[in-house]
Amino acid sequence: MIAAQYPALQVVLALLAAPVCLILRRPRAAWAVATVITWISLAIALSLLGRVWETGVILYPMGDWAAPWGIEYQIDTVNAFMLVIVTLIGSVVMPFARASVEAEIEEERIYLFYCMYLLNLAGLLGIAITGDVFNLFVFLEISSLSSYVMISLGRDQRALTAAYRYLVMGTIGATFYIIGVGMMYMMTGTLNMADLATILPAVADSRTIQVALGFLTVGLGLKLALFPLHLWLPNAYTYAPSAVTVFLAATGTKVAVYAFIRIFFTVFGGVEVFNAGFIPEILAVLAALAMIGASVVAIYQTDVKRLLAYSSIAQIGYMVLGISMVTVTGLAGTIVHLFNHAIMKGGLFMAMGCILFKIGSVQLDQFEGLGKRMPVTMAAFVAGGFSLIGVPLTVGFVSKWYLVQAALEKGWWLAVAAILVSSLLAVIYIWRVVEVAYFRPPPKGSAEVSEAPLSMLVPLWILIGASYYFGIDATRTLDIAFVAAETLFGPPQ
Amino acid sequence: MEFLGLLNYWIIIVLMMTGFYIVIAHNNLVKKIVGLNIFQASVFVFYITMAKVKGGTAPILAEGIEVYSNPLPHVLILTAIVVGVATTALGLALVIRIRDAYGTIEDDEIEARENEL
Amino acid sequence: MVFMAATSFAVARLRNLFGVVMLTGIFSLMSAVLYVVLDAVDVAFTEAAVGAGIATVLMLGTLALTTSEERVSEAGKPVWALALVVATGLVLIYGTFDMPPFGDPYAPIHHHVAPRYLEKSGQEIGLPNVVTSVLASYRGYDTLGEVFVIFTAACGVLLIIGRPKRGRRRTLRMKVGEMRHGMRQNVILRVVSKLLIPFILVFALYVQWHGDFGPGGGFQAGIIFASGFILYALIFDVDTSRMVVPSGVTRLVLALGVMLYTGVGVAGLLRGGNFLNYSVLAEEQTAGQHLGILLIEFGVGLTVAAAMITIFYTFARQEH
Amino acid sequence: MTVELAIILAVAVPFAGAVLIPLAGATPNLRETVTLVCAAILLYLVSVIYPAVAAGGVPEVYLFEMLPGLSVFFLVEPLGMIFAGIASFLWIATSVYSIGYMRAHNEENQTRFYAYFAIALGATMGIAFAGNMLTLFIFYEVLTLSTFPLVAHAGTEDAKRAGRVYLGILLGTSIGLLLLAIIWTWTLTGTLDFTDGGILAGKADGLTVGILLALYTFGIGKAALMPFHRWLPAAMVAPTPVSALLHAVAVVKAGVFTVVKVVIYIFGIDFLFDIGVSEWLQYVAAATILIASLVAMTRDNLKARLAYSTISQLSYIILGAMLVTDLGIIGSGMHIAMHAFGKITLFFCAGAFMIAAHKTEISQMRGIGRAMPLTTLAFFIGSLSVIGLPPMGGLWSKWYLALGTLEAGKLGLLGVLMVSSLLNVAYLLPIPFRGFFSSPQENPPPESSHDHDSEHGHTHDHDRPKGIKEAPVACLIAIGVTSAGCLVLFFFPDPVYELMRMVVAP
Repeated sequence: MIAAQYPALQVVLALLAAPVCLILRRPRAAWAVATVITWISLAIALSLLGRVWETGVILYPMGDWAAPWGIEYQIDTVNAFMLVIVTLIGSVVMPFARASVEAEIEEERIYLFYCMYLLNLAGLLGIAITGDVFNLFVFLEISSLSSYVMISLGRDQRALTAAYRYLVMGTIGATFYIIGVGMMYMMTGTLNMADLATILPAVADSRTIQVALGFLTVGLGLKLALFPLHLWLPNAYTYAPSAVTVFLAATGTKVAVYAFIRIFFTVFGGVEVFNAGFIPEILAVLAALAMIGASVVAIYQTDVKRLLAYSSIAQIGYMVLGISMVTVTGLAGTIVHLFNHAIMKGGLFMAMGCILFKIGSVQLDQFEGLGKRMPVTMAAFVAGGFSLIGVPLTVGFVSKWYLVQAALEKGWWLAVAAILVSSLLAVIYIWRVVEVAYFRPPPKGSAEVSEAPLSMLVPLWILIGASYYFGIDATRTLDIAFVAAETLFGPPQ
Repeated sequence: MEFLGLLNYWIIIVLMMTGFYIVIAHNNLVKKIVGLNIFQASVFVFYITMAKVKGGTAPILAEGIEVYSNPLPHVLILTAIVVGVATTALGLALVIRIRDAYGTIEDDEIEARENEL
Repeated sequence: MVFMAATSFAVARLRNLFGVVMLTGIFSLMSAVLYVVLDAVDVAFTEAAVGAGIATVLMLGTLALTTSEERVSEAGKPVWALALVVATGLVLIYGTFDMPPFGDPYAPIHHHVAPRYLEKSGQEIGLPNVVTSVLASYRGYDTLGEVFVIFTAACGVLLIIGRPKRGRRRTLRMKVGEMRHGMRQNVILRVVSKLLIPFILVFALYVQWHGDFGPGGGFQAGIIFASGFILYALIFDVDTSRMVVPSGVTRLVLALGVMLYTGVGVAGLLRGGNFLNYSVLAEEQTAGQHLGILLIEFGVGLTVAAAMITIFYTFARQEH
Repeated sequence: MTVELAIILAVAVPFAGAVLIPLAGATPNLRETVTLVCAAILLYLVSVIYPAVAAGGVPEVYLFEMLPGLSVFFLVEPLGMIFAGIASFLWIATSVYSIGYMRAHNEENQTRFYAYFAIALGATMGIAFAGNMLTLFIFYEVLTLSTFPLVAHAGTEDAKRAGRVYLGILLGTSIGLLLLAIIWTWTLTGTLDFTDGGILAGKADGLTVGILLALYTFGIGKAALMPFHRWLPAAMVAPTPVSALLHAVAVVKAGVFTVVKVVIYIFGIDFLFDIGVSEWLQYVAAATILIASLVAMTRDNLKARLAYSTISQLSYIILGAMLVTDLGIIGSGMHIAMHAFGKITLFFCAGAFMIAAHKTEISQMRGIGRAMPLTTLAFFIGSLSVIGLPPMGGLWSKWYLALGTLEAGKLGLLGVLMVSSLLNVAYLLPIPFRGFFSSPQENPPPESSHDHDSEHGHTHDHDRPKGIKEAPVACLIAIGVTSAGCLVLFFFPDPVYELMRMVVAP
């Protein structure tokens, strides 16, 4: 009985928990509430994925008002998978967050921080689960506003300007999105995705819809940090508190990528904009530029968190490249990379969190001898770095495999080259860190071995372990990704 | 005829772009927020404009009235307005903190100061 | 509308930020008028209260804390920005060519989803104000999201600038205090406002409960209610007004408001409907809808009022 | 014990060793016992597998499905059997040698050294037994990464720079070219299994096959085909046992082994021969043979000379594979074995010269044979084998390679082989000759590197060779075993030959 209500509970539980945190006003209590809620959400997400897998699309009309009059949740394999990604990262971050947040945020603000965290989680879940383009905007704003706030809590004063710039760019993006939605609504009279998908083909030739598509692309492009709309990202990731960086890097942009896929393939699926227009080519070129350009920039960073942030931009390039191929394989590659990148980048940023916790800085020159001083953390970093490079047995290898395969099937040789060159660049930027950490002696007077607390190391290794587990046996994730990709190409449901 | 029918939209577009210009071209952080406000407000006008039906009235049901304007955009914009003010509040709060930390709210001066860090 | 365009250009040109903010307020008021012309009375109401009221107050507060003059940048106006804006504008204008003309009753938006609201909401919800029906019931979930947005903003403001370090407190209060000196002298102002504030609050309550029938509802009510307090704080004293409503209480109300809304949704869920299904709340569908809408509107009102007051207080307590 | 279990254990044991070694790191004796025990078990396991393969069986072990439709599994065919046999046998020899060498040299981080060494061996076994290209690629990369800490072992600026070159070229070629080739093959054929007769026949046109072949051959950077050979001399900064086992046997042979395997089981000899796209690669290999030999002559540093010699010898194997004739392939496979024994002997000796006499430059080694007669004799034996003179095993492989060129009708290539053998003579034999017949007084007067040496240990009075003693016993044992191996393989090359014959004529 209650299982039928899971779609609503998926989002509502986190929403409901946020004011509870506000009332509790005690850091530990707020943390406990947030932890329990994220874990329950994960359980719900998994069970939803299981149900979708067995029985197909789940529809959940809010307030029992049938779509398109009411707002309806539509859960297919794609967003069920997204829900799992978001809640999975959310639940792993929680145990990690306790010590990390206490070290980085003033005590009397911590309960509010968890309140924000839950809202952010709910916002992301709301984006992923909804079948209504305007509802998507509302939840996009919940998640965006809370992420601006969380980013601004970084210790460095640059966190403030990073948050401000993100706010301005994010709001521009949201407004562009809203303009696009308005134009679509104008031509179709509906906001429901499935409904839009059936009506749009009839009016697809109108200039209004073309412009709408352009605005949606730019708006979401800003949110997912598509090159050259990525300018907000490096500072935001660099100066945000560790736990926030982990969570946002692993989920925030991923959900935006999901929204992008959703708009293009479900809403505009019947229109086949991709097969006619020049949009795929433009996207592919931007993606390739991101993959190469951001990787090159990453090589020259001296702040390791920032280095990883640029690497994220490059990885988003991979995802967009997969989208731009408009083939099942490409899209499956993107979807599986959403998951894979979430766990490996989450793990890497967690390693940064551990180092920040102990050393107080993630400047490269602070890494000297860290291989000896924090062996467990650094081993995790190296292991995660392998995944970023795409060494076999890691998830990074799996995604790369399918993206290259998709590019080969399509005959896009330059895309193949871009993927491979980008992984080689990853070798360089990862190796710079490894060399400093392992082949330079620790600075004099530093403590022998001082590791981060277990509550941080265990989540770290869970993510790193997952990035190997799903790299060694990728059949499950890939099955899901392929079914998801086929769903997106299938007739609109 | 069609030309006149679109004139409204064009003015709105001019409004939007003015707001957009203020956001991206101005250095002052508060003014950027003002720009965002104008940008968003013009989008709201755009929605409300499309909801209008000639000869219609406000969508409050009453006897004897046949033609109403479309209520859905109104609802959407109610939501959007609140979202807008929420963003404004947050943005301004950040501006205050930035002013505390950097002593200025001009973007280029802040950037100069950041480069020194 | 042309006036609005003129105003926005003026905003772009003007360097004095106080002026800019005032113009923005005027801009909002004008758009509110425009909304009335375009039959969107509810929106007009909100825009007037939010755009011309709260947003302006917040901006003035920020300016008081930062600076009121925009520095003239020595570098020439960025050409790229202008080019980008013009290009975007042209793209948009290109997009308008296939739009249905203004007010066209045959436009698709008036024929797909909307008619049902106009035709059936009378029976299904039982409220004359279709906007309220759609807002609170058909798309009640959006509104829930919206309430959470404002909740997020309030918590966010608290988190970003809340609780300044004790001790060194040369706050906006002083600014307000200076104003207050001016204002206190003005007996008329004080007497009028003292008379006015109760009316504002009563009006807010009226808007709250009347939203089902005429224009109005939780948002507008909440904002007006908050305005009453803000006015009180401006004219008398922030601290005095804090005594009337301590911050702990506002926070509690803030949380309770959103929880009330969500709770109503969950109640629907527990009684066998889907989330936010009010029909199952009572024996009869319309009665249930009525009850549900009443409750959630109350929740919205609580949250919005508490959020606005929280945000204002937090701004007001800042140091200079 | 079943063969299947033995296969799994053969890969697992070294990895288990890598886990145990750090645990035993506190007590060197225990640590080295662990290494030796692992090596012994490994050899035993391989000996369990051998009869099954020699009897014509192809034991297979399925592990798990990694990507949908693409599994990781082991499959032992004769070529892999040869490679596994050599690697496992030489690991014992090298372990014994390392104990003497590392202790005499007072190396730091010995635990790390032994642990990564074990991982590298495990990866080598994985490559040898890989049942498809994916499995092979996984272990190929593991091998690259696990040998990096060994190359950069010293941690000096030089070592780090060498490590960068090493990793850059090996990862660069494998990710940039090899992986692409693998995925492309997968896209074309839908399988990556090593199959008799290849999997590409009929699936791709001539041009595609040509590009693929180039991608594979150059992508397998471990084969050190020019222009991707730079990593091998760079890797010589590693401790000598690493150079000996890994950079004369495991790593480089993994490279050429993969090339041969790809030619036989991915492309298929007949298919490739018919299409004839491998011809230009024969010339690339021939050029590599000659150029590397010439470069070797100019190197005074013994290890560097040996490294270039290795590059040259590896290209023999590639050349044999690219001939795509039965005899050429047989020659390739045998050369993997023969060269392994010869070259490891040479490296062992080079290491012995270094730890016992602190001599790294050839010009300093006049008369060294009087002080270190056994080592110098072994060096002589190894040299003969590498050159391909009787009574050493190296003769056979060169013989079949030469036959292969004749079979393919490429007299020019035969000429290359001959010239190269002469060059081998010219750069290898002078070393033992001078060692025995020149007197130390003819050594050039003290030079910079000489001074440098003397700083290391004043206890050794190495101006007079009489002060030099033979290398540690452990080293000598290892040297004796491998040089004896060179001889034995001359008289009993049959097992290797038979296995290779099974490869080309299943």
